[in-house]
Amino acid sequence: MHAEKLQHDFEPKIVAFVCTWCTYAGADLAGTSRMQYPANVRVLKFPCTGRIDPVFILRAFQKGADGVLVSGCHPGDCHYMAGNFHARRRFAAFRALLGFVGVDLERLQFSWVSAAEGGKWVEVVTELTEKVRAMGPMKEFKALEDEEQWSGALNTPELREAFESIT
Amino acid sequence: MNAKAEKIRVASIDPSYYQAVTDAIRTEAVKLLSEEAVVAVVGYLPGRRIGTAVPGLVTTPEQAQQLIFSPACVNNLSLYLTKAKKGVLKKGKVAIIAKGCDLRALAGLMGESQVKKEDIYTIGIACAGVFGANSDRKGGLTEASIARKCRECTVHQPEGVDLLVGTLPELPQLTALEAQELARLEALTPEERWAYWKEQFSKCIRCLACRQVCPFCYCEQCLCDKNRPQALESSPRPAGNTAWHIVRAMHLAGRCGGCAECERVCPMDIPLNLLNRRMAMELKELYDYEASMVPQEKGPLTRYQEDDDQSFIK
Amino acid sequence: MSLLITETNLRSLVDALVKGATLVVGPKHSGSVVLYQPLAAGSDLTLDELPRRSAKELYFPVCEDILTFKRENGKLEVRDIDRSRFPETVLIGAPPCDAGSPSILDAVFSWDYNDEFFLERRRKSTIVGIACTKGDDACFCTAVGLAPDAKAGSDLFLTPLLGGSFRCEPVTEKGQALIDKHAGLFSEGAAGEPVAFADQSTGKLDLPKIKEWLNGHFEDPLWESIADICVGCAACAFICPACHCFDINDEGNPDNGTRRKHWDACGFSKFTNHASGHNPRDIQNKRYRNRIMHKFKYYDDKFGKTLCTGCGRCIRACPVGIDIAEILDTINKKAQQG
Amino acid sequence: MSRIGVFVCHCGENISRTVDVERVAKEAGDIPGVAFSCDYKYMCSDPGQNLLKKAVADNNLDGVLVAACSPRMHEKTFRKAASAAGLNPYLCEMGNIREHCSWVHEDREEATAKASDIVKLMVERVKKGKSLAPITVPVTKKALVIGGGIAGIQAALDIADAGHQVVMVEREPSIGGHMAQLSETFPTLDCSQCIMTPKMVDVANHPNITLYTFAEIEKVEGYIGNFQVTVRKKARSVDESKCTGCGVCMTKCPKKKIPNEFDQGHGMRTAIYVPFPQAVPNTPVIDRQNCTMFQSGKCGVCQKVCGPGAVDFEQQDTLIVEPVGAIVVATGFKLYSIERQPEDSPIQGYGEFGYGTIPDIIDGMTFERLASASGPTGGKILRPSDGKEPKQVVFIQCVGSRAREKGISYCSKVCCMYTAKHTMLYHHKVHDGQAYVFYMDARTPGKGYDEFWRRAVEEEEAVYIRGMVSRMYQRGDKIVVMGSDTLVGVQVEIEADLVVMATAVQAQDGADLLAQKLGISYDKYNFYSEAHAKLKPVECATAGIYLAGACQGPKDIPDTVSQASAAAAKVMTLFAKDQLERDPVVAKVNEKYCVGCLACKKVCPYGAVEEREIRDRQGNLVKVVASVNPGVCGGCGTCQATCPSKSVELDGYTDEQIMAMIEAL
Repeated sequence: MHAEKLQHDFEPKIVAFVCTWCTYAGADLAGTSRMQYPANVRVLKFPCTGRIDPVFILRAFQKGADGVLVSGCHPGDCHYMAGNFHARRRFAAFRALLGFVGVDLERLQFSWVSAAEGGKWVEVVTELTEKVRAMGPMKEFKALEDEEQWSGALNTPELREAFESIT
Repeated sequence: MNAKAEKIRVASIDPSYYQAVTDAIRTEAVKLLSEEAVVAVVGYLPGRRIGTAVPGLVTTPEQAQQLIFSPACVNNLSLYLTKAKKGVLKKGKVAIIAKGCDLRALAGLMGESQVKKEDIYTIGIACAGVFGANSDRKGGLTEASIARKCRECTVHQPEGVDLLVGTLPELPQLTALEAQELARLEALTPEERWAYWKEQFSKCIRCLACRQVCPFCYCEQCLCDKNRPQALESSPRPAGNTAWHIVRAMHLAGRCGGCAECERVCPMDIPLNLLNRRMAMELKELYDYEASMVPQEKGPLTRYQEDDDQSFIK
Repeated sequence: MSLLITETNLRSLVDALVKGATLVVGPKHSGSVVLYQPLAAGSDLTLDELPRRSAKELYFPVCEDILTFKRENGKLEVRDIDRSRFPETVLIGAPPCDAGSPSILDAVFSWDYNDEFFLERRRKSTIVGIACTKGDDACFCTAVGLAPDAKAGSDLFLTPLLGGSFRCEPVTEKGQALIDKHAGLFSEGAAGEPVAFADQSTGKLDLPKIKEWLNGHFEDPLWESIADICVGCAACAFICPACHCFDINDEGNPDNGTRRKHWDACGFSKFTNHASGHNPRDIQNKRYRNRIMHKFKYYDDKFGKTLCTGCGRCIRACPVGIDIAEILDTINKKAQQG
Repeated sequence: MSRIGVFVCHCGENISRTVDVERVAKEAGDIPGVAFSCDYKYMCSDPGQNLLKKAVADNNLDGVLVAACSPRMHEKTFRKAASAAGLNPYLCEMGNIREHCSWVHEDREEATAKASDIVKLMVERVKKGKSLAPITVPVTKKALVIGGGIAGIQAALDIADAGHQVVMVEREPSIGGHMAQLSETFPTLDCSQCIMTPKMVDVANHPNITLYTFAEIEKVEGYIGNFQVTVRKKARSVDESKCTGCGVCMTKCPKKKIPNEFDQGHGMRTAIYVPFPQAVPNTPVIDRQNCTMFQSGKCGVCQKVCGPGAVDFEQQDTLIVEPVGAIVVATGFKLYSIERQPEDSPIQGYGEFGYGTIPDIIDGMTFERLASASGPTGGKILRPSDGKEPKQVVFIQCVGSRAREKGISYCSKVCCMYTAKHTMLYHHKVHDGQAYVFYMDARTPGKGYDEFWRRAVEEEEAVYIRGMVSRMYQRGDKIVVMGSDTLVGVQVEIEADLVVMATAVQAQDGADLLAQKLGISYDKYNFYSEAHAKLKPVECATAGIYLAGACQGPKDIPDTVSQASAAAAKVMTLFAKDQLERDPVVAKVNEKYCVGCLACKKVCPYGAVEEREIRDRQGNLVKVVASVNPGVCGGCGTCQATCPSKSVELDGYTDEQIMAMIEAL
């Protein structure tokens, strides 16, 4: 069926934070329905989107995620009644903050995927993966990881340049 | 730029204003302490250097005679009522001098069960503005020396205080520099904004003055000090610094009263209040929430409505 | 006759050093603040403002890696930092309060243990100090035994002259070597009038007397009265040229990480917090007391030096206006009274 | 260093077809802390489980990861196996390499790499896992039933018959509720009182039921199995222990012209009264607002004539504290009124119907009373204004219901059926009368319901007009009803003698206040919310509280009784054990670091967070911290995500586990 597999130069790392009751079950349904989607996504299961701390998203980007998906129950469907309502406000705020410090919000996707929406899971994951693939690696946080205060760096760009100008 | 010509009217037209406020504070503080209505008055005392004032935890009527109010009274004293400063004040009712912006912090602390209304006596100041960080203070309060937050202050007149001190002089309209800066940043591309903040955060040395002066940073264990697990790197490298400032802004979202103390005390001049302002703007727009001088039961991130905006969610 | 260098040539000296693959660090604008930073060219050098942070980070970085570790195939491999990669460095444009600090710190970093991270950088660097013509009401270098034109700690000392040149005085062999290597940029001539040195608002302190008073006043109401308002940040310590406490932290995970050394400060409540939860300095004024004690007593006890250069940075930066000069003055008066 | 075992399942070929399971197992073996790894054909089979148990024992494993299907499938299986091997079940986790990997990816290389990553992440999770023990909560085997209508009565009788103590609290002086007011009931037209009153008497006589009428819930504390309920017994002014129910006081009471609420204000009662003759208990109550003695201090006739001396003008409200283990909420409904509503009310009245000022426009419940043999007219259909027998009666359905412009968008569910019933009752009593019904839809799902409705239309000669009434006004002694017949497409005008409106079913007054006392949630119409619309229609999200009847939403009698019995069954299930076991995935507060900002309390959907005072040995208050009641916590973790200092932590999903997983990405 898919004999020809496309080779990509860049395979993005996508991290999905999902709630166990809706989206995790939706992803299970996609599996039992044998739907196909890119293998880039790594799923972390939470009881509820209400448990998902914005720090986790930040941390995922810092640890090399090129895209992050946060997904839970539709409003009103929360197993815990209100966890996703609180999460919705929290993420609205956090998203604004990340946007303001210059994170491209195209890399951060929020969705409601119910246990019955295997197809939507596939759609959301595929779309984010393809979008991020086209955007290329998330360089910002990774670059920061390698940066030092000038005094702690073993050599500085200036020095490197100076060295290069000599040899 | 001629500093003299720009001298704003609050300082030049009404020089008696600060004296009147100072006198009123002293009278009240002496009365409260001599009647033993309070165990301490948290106010301002003159500093050694020109144009400076320091927080004072005043416990005797004699000391109370030294209390002042001037544009140098920049600190948000509500800090001294929080758990972060436990043990500093004796148990009992405390009087506190508060500007409008400080009052919003006090109200927030009440909403978060940190301060009880009945435990404090608030002396609210009708405040015309205070000095900005690193400003030239020799010429009094001028357009050049006024703090950026004061240029667009909406809480000159305190509300809900036990005693209101001072009559507000006529205030000039000043350009909203902070709002302008915010708009400028908003207009940039994400890459440009990232570059801007990267440069700002790279200066950070993690002295945590921003945290230590914040009335809302009263946690016994700050997330950034935790090591099991380590939520964000504690070393002052660009990665950890960026994470720290993002987390800080997030933790203050919906709580910050806008006193901008974090920005004032930053020895590296990182414009931290821009982050707080940006979050406040967002919460105002999404949930019609604004920090208030009156305690609110729940903040915007501890409540919800079923029909909250979810245009960003697929 | 004196050795002189023009401002143009001073900047050319920076250019020449950079070309020679030397790391040149000096005051440079970064937005609204001036910081000691690597200079890409002589034109970066800013001599009209005291940098916000001291020059100590040249030897004692805000944060540096000291080793890395990684577990592979069940074995943990530890890799040391190659200190030979520390560059040859020239610090230029440091006033006496900054130029004087590394030599004070030498004592502690080569005391019971040789901290090669500090010492190797010291060996590889030359300090070009400059007489201070700025200064404000927070400065008190004269009070602690320095002066706007003190040469202590400098390898080469510059004195700004009216008209824009600098008088150059080699203080050490390192300084002389620098002159010799770039002799073309210096000239002999009659030194003009120096630019007026910075004013000092405080009088001289009797440091031995202060120490004597501190010896007997570990417990004293003074500490509460001056430091109950302290908020417990590290602004004072981090920008101080002499504070040198650090913490060591492993970052990453047990199988792959880096051990890092970074600034720490006695103002933080965590500084003395024990694993048991007990904290001997349980309240802020005890922490502030330590700051004074360390600078004016403990360091003197151990190394015969005062751990303060009077730069006034902590006074300018303190969020609550704690004024160490004023405190020293108070103690000085108490000490004089007996 | 951990000693973790990793078991990679082939699932026949379901996993191994796309995932190189041998490689995944081998790579797992290289992860620091993994002491054992293998792959096996069917891990869930008996030999597979035995393999796991043996490996735990042989290798002294302290954690287990089974990489196989979804944990939703077999987590319980493997946790049980791990438990049998002596491991804490919560140290056994599953990595989902089937539903989330082998079934959704075709490329073997990619799928294998992903499976290895999943194993790597989950191993970190196991490493940081903690042993957890189920939480046990003692259970007080006594139930509280709030409301004494048919729902409350059914639930109370079922629970009491099962041998458990029941406390029933009713706001009105008598139990019986709305059902006692009905004339006949659909679809069988049997007399409501005939089937209701025996049940009321059963309640009164049941040895396991304690009945508090004329009483309200004052305060509810505690949690599932351990509630403390304070009941306010309002002053009845009649001592129930002395009263014999002879009724002399009522016959002698000089104040006789008080509109009787039970008859929708159409009959009269005295100031000392029982709401209706079959009231349970048959103890009168003095309506202090209307009693001359209470208003002017002069009279006292009832006291003088009372033989046993039961009348007590000095009686006060009393508070009774009842410990209970479960609560059934059965507070019923009220009917919508077309009267003018306050400006700020979300519900609107009907100005086009005269806001209720036209006396011969009545609601369905009033019609029930007119049709009832025990009603103010003795069962004769006579209109309120002049007592004449109406010959043309217009019935209007969906008044208030399904009317978004009036503020109610839901369907009241019972009106179609009772309007059909009304037309029949009318036809039976006024043979020459004509009934017209304006309706939007006739909704008749239910056993025998559609047949009943057809009978009304086809045999009992009611004229059904599909359309709404736009306006009604009085003309002479007639009411002009202007409407449209949308099927024919014409305007209709009928001169009616009487109009009966099927007004919407609404939540009881004060339903929101009671919900706040109980800590349960309610919708924007104040109907109580069930924990899950489909799978938990009886439970509240607050553990130990159950719903019965129309307080949850409009319901007819059979549905109400079913739900009441279901609620009773839930209570009995809870009471079947002495101790309640709960999943230990609950939040815990680190009291050392908690600063008591109580943000967790603000966001907790279960009301599981309380304030706790910490005192030193001398009893001085050290601080106030949050405290999570493990019996109530639902385990969502919203508290932890909200806590700035992470001083509250959800077991099973700790920050340490999650951060370790993110680190391993």
